[in-house]
Amino acid sequence: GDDDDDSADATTTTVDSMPEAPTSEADAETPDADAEMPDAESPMSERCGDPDRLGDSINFLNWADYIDEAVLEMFEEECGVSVTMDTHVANEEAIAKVDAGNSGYSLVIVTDYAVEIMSSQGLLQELDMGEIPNAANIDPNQMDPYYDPGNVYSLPYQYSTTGLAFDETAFSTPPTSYSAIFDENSHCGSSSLLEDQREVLGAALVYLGYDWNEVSQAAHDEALDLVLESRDCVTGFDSANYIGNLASGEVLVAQSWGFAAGIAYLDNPNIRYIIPEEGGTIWQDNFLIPADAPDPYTAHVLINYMLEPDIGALITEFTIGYTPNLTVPPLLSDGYYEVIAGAGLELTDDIRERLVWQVRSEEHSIFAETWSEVIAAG
Amino acid sequence: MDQHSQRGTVSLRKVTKRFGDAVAVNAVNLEVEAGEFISLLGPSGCGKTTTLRMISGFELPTEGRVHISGRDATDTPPHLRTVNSVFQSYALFGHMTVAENVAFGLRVKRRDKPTIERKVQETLDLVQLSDFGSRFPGQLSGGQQQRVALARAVINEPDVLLLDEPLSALDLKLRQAMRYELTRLHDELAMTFVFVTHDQTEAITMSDRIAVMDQGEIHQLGTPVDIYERPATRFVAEFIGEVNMLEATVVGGDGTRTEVLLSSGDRLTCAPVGDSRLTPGVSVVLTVRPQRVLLTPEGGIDSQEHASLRGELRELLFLGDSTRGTVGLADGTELVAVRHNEDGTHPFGTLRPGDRVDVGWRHGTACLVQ
Amino acid sequence: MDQHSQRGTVSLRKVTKRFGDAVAVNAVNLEVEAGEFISLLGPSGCGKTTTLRMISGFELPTEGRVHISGRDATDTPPHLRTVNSVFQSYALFGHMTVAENVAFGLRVKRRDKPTIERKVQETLDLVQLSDFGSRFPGQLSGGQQQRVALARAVINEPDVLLLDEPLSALDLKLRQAMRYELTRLHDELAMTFVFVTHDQTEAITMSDRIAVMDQGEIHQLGTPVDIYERPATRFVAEFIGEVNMLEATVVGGDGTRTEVLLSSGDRLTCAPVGDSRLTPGVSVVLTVRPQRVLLTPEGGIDSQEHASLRGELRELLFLGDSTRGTVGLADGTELVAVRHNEDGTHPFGTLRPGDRVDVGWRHGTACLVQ
Amino acid sequence: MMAARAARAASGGSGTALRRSAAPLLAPGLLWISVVYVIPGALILVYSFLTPKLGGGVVWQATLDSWEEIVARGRRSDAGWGTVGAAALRGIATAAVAAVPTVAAARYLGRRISRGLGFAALLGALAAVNHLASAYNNYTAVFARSVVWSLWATVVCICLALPLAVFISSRSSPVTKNALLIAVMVSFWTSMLVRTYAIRFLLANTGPLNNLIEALGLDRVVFLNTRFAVILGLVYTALPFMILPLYAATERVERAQMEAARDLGARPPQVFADVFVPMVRPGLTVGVVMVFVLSVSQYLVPTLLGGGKTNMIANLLELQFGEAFNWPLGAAVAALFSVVTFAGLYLTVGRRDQEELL
Amino acid sequence: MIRRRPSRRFANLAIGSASVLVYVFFYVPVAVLVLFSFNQARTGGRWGGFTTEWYSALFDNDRLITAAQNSLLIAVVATAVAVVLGTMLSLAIDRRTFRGRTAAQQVVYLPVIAPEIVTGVALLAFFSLTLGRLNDLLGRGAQDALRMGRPTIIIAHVAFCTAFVALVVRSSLRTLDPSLEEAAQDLGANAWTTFWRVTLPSIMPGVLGGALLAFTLSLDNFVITFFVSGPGATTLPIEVFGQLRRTISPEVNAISTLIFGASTLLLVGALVVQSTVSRQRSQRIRPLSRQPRNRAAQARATQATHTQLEGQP
Ligand SMILES: Nc1ncnc2c1ncn2[C@@H]1O[C@H](COP(=O)(O)OP(=O)(O)OP(=O)(O)O)[C@@H](O)[C@H]1O
Ligand SMILES: Nc1ncnc2c1ncn2[C@@H]1O[C@H](COP(=O)(O)OP(=O)(O)OP(=O)(O)O)[C@@H](O)[C@H]1O
Ligand SMILES: [Mg+2]
Ligand SMILES: [Mg+2]
Repeated sequence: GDDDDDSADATTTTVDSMPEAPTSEADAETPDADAEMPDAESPMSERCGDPDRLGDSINFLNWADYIDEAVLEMFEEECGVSVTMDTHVANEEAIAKVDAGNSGYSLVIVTDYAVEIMSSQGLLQELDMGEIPNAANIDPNQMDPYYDPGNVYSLPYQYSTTGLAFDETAFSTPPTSYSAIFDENSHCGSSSLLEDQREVLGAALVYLGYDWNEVSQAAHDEALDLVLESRDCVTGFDSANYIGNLASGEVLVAQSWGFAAGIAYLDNPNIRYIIPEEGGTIWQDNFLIPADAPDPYTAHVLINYMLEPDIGALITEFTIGYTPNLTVPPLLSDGYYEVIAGAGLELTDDIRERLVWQVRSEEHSIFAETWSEVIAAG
Repeated sequence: MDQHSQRGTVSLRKVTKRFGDAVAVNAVNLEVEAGEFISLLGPSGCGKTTTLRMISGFELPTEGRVHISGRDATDTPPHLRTVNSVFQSYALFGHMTVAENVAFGLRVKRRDKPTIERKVQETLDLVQLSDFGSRFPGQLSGGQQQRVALARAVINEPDVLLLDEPLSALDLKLRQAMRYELTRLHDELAMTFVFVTHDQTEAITMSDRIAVMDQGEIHQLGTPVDIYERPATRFVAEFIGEVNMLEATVVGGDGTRTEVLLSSGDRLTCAPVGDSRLTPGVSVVLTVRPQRVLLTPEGGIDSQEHASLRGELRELLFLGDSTRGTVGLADGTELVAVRHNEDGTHPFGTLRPGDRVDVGWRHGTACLVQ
Repeated sequence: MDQHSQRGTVSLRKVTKRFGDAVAVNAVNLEVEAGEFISLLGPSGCGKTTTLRMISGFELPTEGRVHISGRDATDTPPHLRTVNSVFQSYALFGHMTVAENVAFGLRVKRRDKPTIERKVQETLDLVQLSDFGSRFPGQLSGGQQQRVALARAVINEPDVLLLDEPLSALDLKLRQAMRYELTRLHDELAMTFVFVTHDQTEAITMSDRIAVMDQGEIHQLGTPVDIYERPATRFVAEFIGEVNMLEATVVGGDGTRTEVLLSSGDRLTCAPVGDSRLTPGVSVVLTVRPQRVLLTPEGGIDSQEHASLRGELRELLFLGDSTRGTVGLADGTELVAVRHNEDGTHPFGTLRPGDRVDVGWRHGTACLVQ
Repeated sequence: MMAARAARAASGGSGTALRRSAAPLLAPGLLWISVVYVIPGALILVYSFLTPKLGGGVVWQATLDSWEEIVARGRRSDAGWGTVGAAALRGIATAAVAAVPTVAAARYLGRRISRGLGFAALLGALAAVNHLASAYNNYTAVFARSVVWSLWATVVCICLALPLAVFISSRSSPVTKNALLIAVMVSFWTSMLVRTYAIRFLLANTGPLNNLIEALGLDRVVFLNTRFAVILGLVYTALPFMILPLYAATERVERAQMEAARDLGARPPQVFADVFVPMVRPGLTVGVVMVFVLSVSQYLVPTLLGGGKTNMIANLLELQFGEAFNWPLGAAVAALFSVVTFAGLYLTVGRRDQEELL
Repeated sequence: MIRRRPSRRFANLAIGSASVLVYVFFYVPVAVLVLFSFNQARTGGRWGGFTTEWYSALFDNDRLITAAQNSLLIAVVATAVAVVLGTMLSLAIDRRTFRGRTAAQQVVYLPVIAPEIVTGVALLAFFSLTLGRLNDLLGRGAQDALRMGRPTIIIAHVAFCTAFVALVVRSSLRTLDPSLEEAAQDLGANAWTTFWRVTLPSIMPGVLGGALLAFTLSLDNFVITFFVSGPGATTLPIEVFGQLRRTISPEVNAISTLIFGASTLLLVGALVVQSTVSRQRSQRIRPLSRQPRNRAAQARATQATHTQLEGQP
């Protein structure tokens, strides 16, 4: 893009108009996939797998606002499969839908711990890596996760972190710790925590020196007290509105998803993102195929399609997350890198050290119990 | 019997209607002749409407049978009976024009359109509403609505027309006009009319016969004159017109006259009641109409031709057309005399409240009832 | 003037009420004396209710002043006026018992409880409802509700009691009973009663004076006899009682008698109207009450003392208490004669419809109005 | 009026109507509602006795854990006799404070003083129960809060809907009336969510309302994520459900009765309390029930305007059915909540009003 | 021209201004969203100039369009079914006596008083259980299985819409004079004809009101829909709720504005029709008790009633 270094508004436009740019680049790299004439009698793109086994349509369950819709349109045009994407706003919602049986979804995207839960309950089918040649493109760092050793059921889609986002202009010295919210909150009334039992309590736990996944009652009692204390100071426990609020200046420091800080940065270039010294979480969203998926083959094809370099680039440009696909970074626009760099979203090894995965098993129900105290408090 | 000749008859045979424990209509027998104008007259709650609704089929008799036009109709649903009703509230269909209202009965019977149009026009002519066909009921006055309700019923040429207090919602002047209208229609249409009212004047002026009801029973069935002049029971006497009632005990008499002792101590001789079985000792009520009561200064009554009692004039009340005098008898009972203000002067001459007076009536104008 | 002596007077001075363009009450003057029973009588829509509502304060006069008990009350809100109303629909509070309804006025004035209880009991006694205190209005008959409404108003001992057609929803017998009741109460309570009705009998039998209204104006104010016997206008004559009206033209006369020519061609001599300014050529209406009309076979009328006309008996109608004969005159106008059925025989003797008859009236019983 | 209705109902059931069965008319609708409400409701009750499953759903294995959790276990921190004492004190204090205006009102309206005192005592009792519930455990605390806020919302709705209902019904033209009524409905044809979002914008710290406040020289006020915002949202959502039945009731009010009261010397506030309110009571009851039920189980409003800091019972349910993966516990809370709500409604809504409700 | 007492004028003023306040309360948020739909700035809060670009963007936004279509479809179907069922229910309850009438009434009232969220989760549990069993029973494979989606949403919406329709229709049935229906039967109409020709037209305002309410409720329902929706059955509220993860897109404001505008137009049209009809009908209305002004006509009436015809000019 030529208007990269313009104001925030201009940046917005760039990101919005992004679909065209990478598509043309993709065309250049894979000349056989003639995007201009995908239909008619011309042989279907080889990114579409075996046309005989390919279904006509597929139901796809994804996080809301988590993919550039152009991807789906491209897939429809290229492969002739109509994609119906429904969205969920919580992993639990997705699990419930799949668990209800015959959900109709052939492809689902959920976050790490949800994969473990679903696979342990037999809700998933094993992926046939033979149908997903692009799996080879994936960063080994993001493979073989704790929740799915050997990637039997899942492949990574996007990943990101959870840390703190803040408005640079509001701080003389940039915060480096959760104390910016929990203690000595200098921006009382302009700070926010996520609406997520694990993230909030986890942050409190690490701030108090415990492990992010700590389950002892004593530690939780302490964490609860800390959260209840800071409750009066934060504007809210909020996983959505704070993004806009950061942009508008209503919130000055917030516990934030990494990608969200990027989005906020687009509207307000003063936004910065850090992983506090106590630590943060890393999380990864994954492709899954439910055990009772109506059309597993098409799902495999779609997974593979989304792991194509150009498609991956489209997706990552949109989510502003990190791509696990090693072929994607070269295709990403300057605009993307400007956001990552400007907002401080680079994922260095140093930062990776401080990141932990959230683990979820029966014993972690103590988080819900503690959290219900938070809910009960106000 | 010949079916045709019975068209328009209604016959109730030992018809009883109970609502739960309450008896609304009690073993009523009633034979209405074809083409007759019969009124059911009685106080509120006496069972008139219930009786009518059993004829129209909206209530099922608990016991007894209803025959219409000679056929047992007890179990026929309302829409298959050859009777039509005019409801007290008119029950016009507010969403239809007058013409549509009137056409309703024919339309549901799927008559062809030209016939319907012709008959609607005829019927609207009959009730003199030809120009109002395209109005809605809400745009009509009470009397006009009344006539629409009538037209809507008669267009079906029912054997029997049932009318439930159709005039009671109208004011006096309009009521008088509609009475006339109904009588005219009855003459023109030659249908049987069963007319429910609690207004005696209405019943008396319009009907061929009147059935006086009370508490679910028919007390008397007869022509207006019968009912007025020869009430069968105390209730009828009292309900029809104004009447003086004096408690009395039979003390003697023969086939032509009965001697009674009034509670005031006076002894009187009266004409006997119809089938006089009045043996001495029986309590009776002597009834006499106020306009037949003479009221004179003491000694002014010829006791040969008249019964005569002594009393004191308590009150004179100017009623406009007439004046009413109230006389207290020896034992405190009151007797009322009414006289038209015929020539603008006081109809009772110089009598003033407080005067001692004689009251009396021509023999034969008083009646004994039980 | 002394305030006390004026307690209970009502005076309307040139009171006009307009609703938009429509004039409901037009420059009415009315002086009601303390303790009087005055009736406002007139047809529907003539402005009776509006007049009453200006006295009670629910409408503000567009022009003119309202004085109550000698004080200008035009701008006093309703709850501060010393008048109380009995509404046509009773307007009882359905969610309160009878006793609570009656107590309402005292309660809102925060009288102490024992006083309230005592007075409620007294007032219920007065209207003979002592045993009904704990019932709800929905559980009472119409007449009883009426009496509750009355009790609720009189318990406040207003200077003036306003009654808006309180009897019109009742049936005949009950209406008669309630008339009596109201007169009794008026005597006992010594309050001013302003009574609105469109029923002439009601007005005539109960009132000390009657104001006859039409189209927002008072046509005549006078005692019942005045109004009946000496109607000031054609409207009054027609509205009060039944009347025959014959169009006529004045053709001559002097101070003691007036000669008129009827449309039938007959010439008659009448007593003059009150302040006779009837010069020849003026159109007038000759009014005569049906009960003063004689009806005899041809030649049966003594034309010395009576006015007499010739006609044909068209109809005889039995009315119960009386019989009505309708006579068609030469030019087709009709004249009605009514006679009590005094002795059970036909009051018009052997006359039958179709007979040629003479009708007439004693000189002085007919009236000329303009 | 009631007698007339009873008679009508009875007559409706007599005669020809008797011969027809209600089943064909009744069955489809009743069956439908039963399938959607009664059977799933029963299922929820069953679920509350089962074992939770990680990831949501249940394991079909009976246990009383959930009920023990919500009924038997008090809150860790501040349960005990001290709490009972504090609750009692708070109740008494509330009653004492409330007594002044209620007794004054009773005096003014010509009612017995004892009624004023009784009302104050009722408020005190409510306050005490609220205090106890807030201290007992998480579930009762959230429940108590939901109830209290919904009551506030109901009161505000009444205050707003009454004048509007009177205003609309005092219009003379039926077309105007309909237009005004429809205007109430029309705003609801845009998604509640979008409008709530607009409210968020209006109430934000940097939003127009606060800009206005600042322009007036005052300090900015935090509206969002406070009780104020939540109750405002509840009112906004439920108000039409108060307006519609109240309007219907106001339409039926007989002017004559109000005039009769004036005529008997009642001042306007007395007319209002003694005549108008009893007459619109059926509509008021319907409105109160609908607004209360709608508010007490609101999910969107506390979520969008409460920002996680001000939560209601639905948020707790959402936690159990969502992140906590504890459906049986959620089912138990839901069951208890429904039972208490129904019982409360049946106790407070009289027999007569129940008939009026449907 | 009408004089009023000052206190009454004050009361009217108070009531009037309170009413205006309520409408302001209702419509300010609507105004905000309409404004935002023309706002160039993507994130709300500041005015970036007038634009209609969100409207053109809207037409390319299949997700929003589909969601709106779903919402409308579901609302229309649910309303249609609910109007039929609800009217039947209210007829049964009002016009028939049967054992268990009170119980039936209370079941009908359930949707009004049942907390939405409880209904939502209960339905989720219920549908997962029954659909699963049904699929097992029918031996359905994954492809043609019964699953949640528009049908389940409609089933749920019909239930609560039915209750509200029944509620509204019942109240208009109660004010309907029963003798109207008797009159129809008396004139020879059977039960069916009576219903179509007389009962239904008379309670039409109630039925329409109920339909309006049902439509509104269905269109706006989030909680229950959320729990019972399935693949391809995203409704507008659910779609919008998903978008809240970021900031609400101006296209959402645009579509809301469109729906708002369309419904307002529709209803204003209906009102205009109604007002013409009612003006037509009210022409020359005469209350029941009014008598002719013509006194002479009355006088004749007493003598010869048949010459007098009330209503003659
Ligand atoms: N559906 C019913 N259920 C119970 N009782 C009834 C019913 N219909 C009528 N009744 C009772 O039956 C009796 C007769 O009623 P009906 O309506 O026939 O009286 P009516 O003579 O028409 O009186 P009115 O002049 O007041 O109309 C009354 O006591 C009434 O209360
Ligand atoms: N609030 C009002 N607005 C407009 N016109 C009114 C109003 N009240 C009364 N009128 C008109 O004023 C006239 C007098 O009405 P009013 O109610 O005083 O009559 P009335 O004599 O009491 O009649 P009725 O016997 O029918 O009660 C009528 O023409 C009526 O239509
Ligand atoms: Mg009757
Ligand atoms: Mg009046």
